Amino acid sequence: MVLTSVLSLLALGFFCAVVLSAASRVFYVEEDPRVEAICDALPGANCGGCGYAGCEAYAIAVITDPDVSAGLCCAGGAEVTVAVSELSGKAAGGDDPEISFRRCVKDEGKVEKKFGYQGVLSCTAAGLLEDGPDACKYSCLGYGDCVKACPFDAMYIENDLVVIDPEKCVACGACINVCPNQVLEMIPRRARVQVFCSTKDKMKAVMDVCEAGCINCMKCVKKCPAKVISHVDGQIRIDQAACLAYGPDCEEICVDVCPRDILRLMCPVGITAKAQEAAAAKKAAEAAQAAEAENPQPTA
Amino acid sequence: MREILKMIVVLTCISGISGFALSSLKQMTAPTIELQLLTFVQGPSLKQVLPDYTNDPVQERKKFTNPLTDKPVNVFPLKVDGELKAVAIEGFGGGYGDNIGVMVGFDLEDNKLVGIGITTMKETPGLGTRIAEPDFRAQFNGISESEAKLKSQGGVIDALSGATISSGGTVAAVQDAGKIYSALKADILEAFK
Amino acid sequence: MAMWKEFSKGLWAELPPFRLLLGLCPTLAVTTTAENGFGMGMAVVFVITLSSFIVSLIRKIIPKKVRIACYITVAASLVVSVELLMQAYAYPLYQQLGIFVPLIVVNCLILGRAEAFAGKNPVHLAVADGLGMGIGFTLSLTFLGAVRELFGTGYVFGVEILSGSFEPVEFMIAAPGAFVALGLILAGMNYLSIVKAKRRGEPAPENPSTGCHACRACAGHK
Amino acid sequence: MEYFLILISAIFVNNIVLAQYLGQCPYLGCSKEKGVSLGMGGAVIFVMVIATPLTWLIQEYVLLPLDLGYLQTIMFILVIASLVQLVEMFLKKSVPPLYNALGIFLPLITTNCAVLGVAILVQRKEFDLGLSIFYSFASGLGFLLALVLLAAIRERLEVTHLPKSMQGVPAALVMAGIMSLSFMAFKGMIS
Repeated sequence: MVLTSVLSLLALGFFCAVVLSAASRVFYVEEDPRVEAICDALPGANCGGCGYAGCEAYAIAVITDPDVSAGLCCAGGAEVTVAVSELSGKAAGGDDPEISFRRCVKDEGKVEKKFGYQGVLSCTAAGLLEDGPDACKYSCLGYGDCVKACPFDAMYIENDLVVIDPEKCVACGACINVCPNQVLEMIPRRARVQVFCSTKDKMKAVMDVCEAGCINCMKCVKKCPAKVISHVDGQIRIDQAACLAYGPDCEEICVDVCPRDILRLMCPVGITAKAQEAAAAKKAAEAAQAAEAENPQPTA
Repeated sequence: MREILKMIVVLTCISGISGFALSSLKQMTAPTIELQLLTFVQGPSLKQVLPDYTNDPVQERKKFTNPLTDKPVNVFPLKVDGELKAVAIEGFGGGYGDNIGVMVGFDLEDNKLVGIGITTMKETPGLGTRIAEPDFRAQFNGISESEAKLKSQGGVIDALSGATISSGGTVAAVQDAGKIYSALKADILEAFK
Repeated sequence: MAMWKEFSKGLWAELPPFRLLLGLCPTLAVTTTAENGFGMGMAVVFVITLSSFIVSLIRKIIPKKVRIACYITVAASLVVSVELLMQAYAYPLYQQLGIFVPLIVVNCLILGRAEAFAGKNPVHLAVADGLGMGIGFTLSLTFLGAVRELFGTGYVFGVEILSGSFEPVEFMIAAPGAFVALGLILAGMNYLSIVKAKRRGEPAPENPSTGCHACRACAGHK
Repeated sequence: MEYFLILISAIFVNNIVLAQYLGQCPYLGCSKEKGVSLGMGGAVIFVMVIATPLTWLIQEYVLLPLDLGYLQTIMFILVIASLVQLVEMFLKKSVPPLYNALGIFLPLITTNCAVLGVAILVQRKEFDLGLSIFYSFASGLGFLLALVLLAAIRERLEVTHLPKSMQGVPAALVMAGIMSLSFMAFKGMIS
């Protein structure tokens, strides 16, 4: 009794192990050694948080698909991101972190509602009806399709507009394509200037519906000394990489020439130039105070 | 190669150890398990077959080999004050859910049914489960095996309305037990006399 | 302290069937009465604690490629032990739980804890984690069983609670009742977290139940 | 006729998910999109149809002759786990298109209790080999049906107004309950 069960289990265990190890030889598939290295770097929990079927699937995707970011592993956090980006040779998350950016300020532009929308609470559904309930058909609809798509809880809706939490956004890009109006764009976190409107309408049509809409006047396109601003597909587009490469020599002339304050200084994302100046001034004052405290005036 | 060897050795060892542990445990628990099985599956149904028996039929059971299937079958003697009243045998019939197990008591004198008790069933609660109720079971008391069929089949048993299948399963189980009884009757008489 | 932390997370923050949505099959199947839920839970406590213990003990000698097979062998041996012990000492319960006793082995809770925790942590933490998760699982199952039993029959643990004019809702102990009861309990837990967050003045948390972790993989796959 | 009855019974009357509560984790986890649910259902059928006859043979020719019935659980799960891994490797090497369609779901299937559940169920029902294979196929179909139906419902639920605390899994569970209720209607079909 004891003997038969020990022997039969022993045999089965042995058989399984032999078959498996033989199979791992016979059916060996040439794999990129980097895949295994990345697998080792990943936590190995197969949690699926990255959107792939497991750590191995994600490792393969990172190696083979140049568009897949190295920073998708939310379980591993920053350490893993660094390791993965090194192993996969991707800068993502390392050199030039990006962030999702909403190209719409319909609240500042006082965009009116064409009609009260009562349908299913989804931007896609709302957008299908008469180009959406907003008077501008390129606005952020605010029903949060991107919020649902965000795997990192980095987005939320405030006053009918989506807000991106810069601390949580890892630039995975999940939100970009779900927006029916293509309001979201991925930009470098250290981008200096960005267009705050995504309209493709002509001058008059924009002026009628929004006070903060881009009228596509082309002043910025013409004035940019680095020629990094272009008019593509009916909207203004800044080649951020080229803009950053050119550096601050242009003194952001595009921001100055914009008649409607559509192009704004970013630095860093979410803080306008003025606020930044104020912060810098405050810092300088604090430094001065500290210096004073350390070296008290002998006369005092 | 080294790694593969390690894989094989580790997995084999773990399986072997678990096999050893489990078989030891099995041997330790085997007698208790059999007793529990009989007490909890067949025990309660014996009470339904003949409510006033005074012996311990589970302890006094005898094992026979069913000549029809070559599987072992338990026969329980039911005694009142030391006198053998009946023997109980379990039969099975296809019910609505799974097989219905029915314990059937046979009077050794005239081969009539003493009563039946349900051992296992997975019938629809409230419908099929009514086969376990005394009203339905009482129909089997004191009839002969050939009468223990549904009325539609030429017997005397009224099917439960809404639970024809469960009723049919019970009857089939009784017939099954009857076959075993007829086949084993000589041996049973021998063993319990 | 560390042990207490690992132990207690299973009791509320990561309460297995409700929060993590792991091990749903037994959760739904055997909770027709509080007693069955409790019995199933105890069997799981036994298996998960010992499997965490053993896996953690031998984690260093297990080759990576066959680790899943090893974990399963360990868990399966324990499950067979439970089967045998249950048959010997709690036969009525064994009958009630039926096929779900052998199925403990594929309860994602057990493999999940072995893979995610016990395979990487020292023995005392692994045991604390397993015990906590197991007890959390037991509590949830007992609770769900009690709710279903109460509304389905008017009894809890075989003691009559609702009587008189109460008409048992047999729906609750049939298959659909399990789904609905669990769904409503989850909704209730979400509601509580939302109310709590509101009281603290925080934004309402996103729906905490995101689906079985092991399977979230397919949910988000492109 | 028997085969037809088993087919109807396994798909509708005793649906493996809705009436027998097996395979709940993938049922709720993989039912967010129709495409995913089809892939998962397909993978389950595939593995079930291979695993059930294999375990049947083990039961018939190893466990029963040696009187080792109590080792059923451990033997079956070892075989299933190894089989799943083997199938994964085989598909990856030999049938890449199939691997791409089903492969990503294979690791999740080891812990899908429906596979082990069916392997044990056919033993408890004492089916013969042919019937076992057929039953496992039919059960797999039932799983696929339940999964795809729930996925279709959940895709619609995504865009409806629901109380915040009901959104997501709670609503899906209640839907599953209603589905299970409607599948109960099939109970009268088979006598």
